[in-house]
Amino acid sequence: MDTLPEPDPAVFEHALRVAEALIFASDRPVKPERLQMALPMGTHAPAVLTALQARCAGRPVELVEIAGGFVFRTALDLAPAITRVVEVPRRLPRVAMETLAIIAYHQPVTRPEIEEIRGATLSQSTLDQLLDMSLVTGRGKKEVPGRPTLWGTTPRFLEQFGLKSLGDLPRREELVSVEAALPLSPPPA
Amino acid sequence: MDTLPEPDPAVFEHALRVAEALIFASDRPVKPERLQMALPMGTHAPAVLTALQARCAGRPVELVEIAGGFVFRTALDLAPAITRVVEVPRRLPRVAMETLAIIAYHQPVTRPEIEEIRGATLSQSTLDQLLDMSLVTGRGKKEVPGRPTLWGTTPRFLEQFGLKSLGDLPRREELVSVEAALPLSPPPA
Amino acid sequence: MSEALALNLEGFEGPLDLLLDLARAQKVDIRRISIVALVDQYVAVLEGARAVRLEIAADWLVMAAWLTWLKSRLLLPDEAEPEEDAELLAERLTERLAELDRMRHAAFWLGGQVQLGRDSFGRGEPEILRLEDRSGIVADLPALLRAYAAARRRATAAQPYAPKPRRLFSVAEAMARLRALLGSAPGWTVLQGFLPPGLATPLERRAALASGLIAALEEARGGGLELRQDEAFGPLMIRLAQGGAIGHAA
Repeated sequence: MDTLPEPDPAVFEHALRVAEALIFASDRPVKPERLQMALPMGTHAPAVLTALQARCAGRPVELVEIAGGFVFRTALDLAPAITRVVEVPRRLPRVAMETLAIIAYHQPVTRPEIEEIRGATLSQSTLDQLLDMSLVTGRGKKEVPGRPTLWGTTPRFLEQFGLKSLGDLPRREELVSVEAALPLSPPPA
Repeated sequence: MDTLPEPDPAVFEHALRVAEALIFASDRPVKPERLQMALPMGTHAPAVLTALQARCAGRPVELVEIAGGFVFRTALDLAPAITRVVEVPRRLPRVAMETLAIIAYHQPVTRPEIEEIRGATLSQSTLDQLLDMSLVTGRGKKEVPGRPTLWGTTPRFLEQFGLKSLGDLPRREELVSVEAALPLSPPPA
Repeated sequence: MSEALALNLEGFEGPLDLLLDLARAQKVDIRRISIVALVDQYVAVLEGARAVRLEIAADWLVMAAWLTWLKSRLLLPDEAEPEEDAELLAERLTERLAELDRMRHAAFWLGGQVQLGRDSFGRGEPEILRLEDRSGIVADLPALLRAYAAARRRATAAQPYAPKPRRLFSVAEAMARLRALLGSAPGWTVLQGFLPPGLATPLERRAALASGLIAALEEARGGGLELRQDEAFGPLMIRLAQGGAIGHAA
């Protein structure tokens, strides 16, 4: 390789300024070739980038190479301070909410029983949702053919709905008129 | 006012780092209140911002106050070098600039009112241009027959023209040119 | 010459724009311009434009007509009160021109400001400073209870309609039962004693009582049995007619 002539320090300093501003303003990583177009004559993008990277080391905003180009990124140690965690609580879908309510009132209850009470089939994904959120849990098996799992609510369920105990739930009869109710097992005491 | 206790220099230094990173990473002006949430205990956003502004003076990317918050902007002297590489948005035509000025000074203002001031019909494409650039926005309807939309400027307008607030616009009396001759006097520096 | 004027007219955004330009040419404060001179200049420009092109937009001509009228009013000696104060109208025109002038200066001032994306650049690729925590759920007790009630209502509604079977004791059944039982019951017996067991609801019991009474009356008419009621609303007593044989009457 040829050794490049030493650039004038003032020109090199200006090149550093241009590089910093250009990389800051660019909406994607700046490749050396692109930077070269903006640099003063006699300065070379790779040398400028190396010098800029050294100068920015330890600053709150560092120059990093990504996808073949250069971008400024905030230093990793500052991420916790500047990142705002926003809680975006999800709404339970209607099916999940109804299933949860039925488990709460009829526990321990099997999946076929839930389906019978809702008058609709229960998808595994709905049950998985409730399991993922730790709102329901398995409570052994029912001793009938097929030994289906018995489902019940968790302490997390009580917490979510602000209940001291399951006894705090309003009685079923207060929610559904007796006329409408199908013959079912009694509610929890 | 109470005199604030002098913060620990190391803590203040950390606050400067946090402030620089937060404002650097953000694409819109950071209000002091927002910054305050990220700062370490015992440090105050206004003091940190003043110190940071002083520290960044002369850098290729400077801290400026715009639209009620703080942002980093490239230094003016670097614009020619950057525009060689970065796509420069088109200039607003005279009609659009005049319409924008009328909206800025008369807001909230209806389209017929703008037309009255300009003494000419306002084409939809002019309004569309301003809307496309998010410089103006609808601000409800005027309660007169036909319920025309009331137009006003956006925070983006302040950002585009580097204004802290609408109060930074020259007062109407200052806009009168006594010499009343074209070309107009240059704008204040 | 007139060609240039016509082209000139096209460069203006309406009559007010041209008027402002002419007013500025007077090189005084817009509020002190001579309206009379302004009118003459405007009409002259318009006439020049008309020499080459007849189709001049109506608003230009309306403005010319109005200005000419205004000029004539301003030149009239103040004799009787004119119906509209020409001075006031002239003032209003001046004020409109001044406002347009101000707005044009404002546009010029804005154009001279440091503009984002032209003179100065912002962060091109901002970092995301928001981290969304989606682990929580929105669900409260009222929602849970509503869900339960809704599920139950829907399940109930989904059941196929089946009318409740109502146990009715027909007159024919009552007569058969009377015949079967009366023989084994000596003496007076309360009518209710002959009703079938297992009548759940009051409605079923009253219907059965009515059927029983009609059956008893029918048998009494044939002479098969006797009825007795000692007092109004008292118990109805029945017994096999002396020597009679139930079921053979009628």
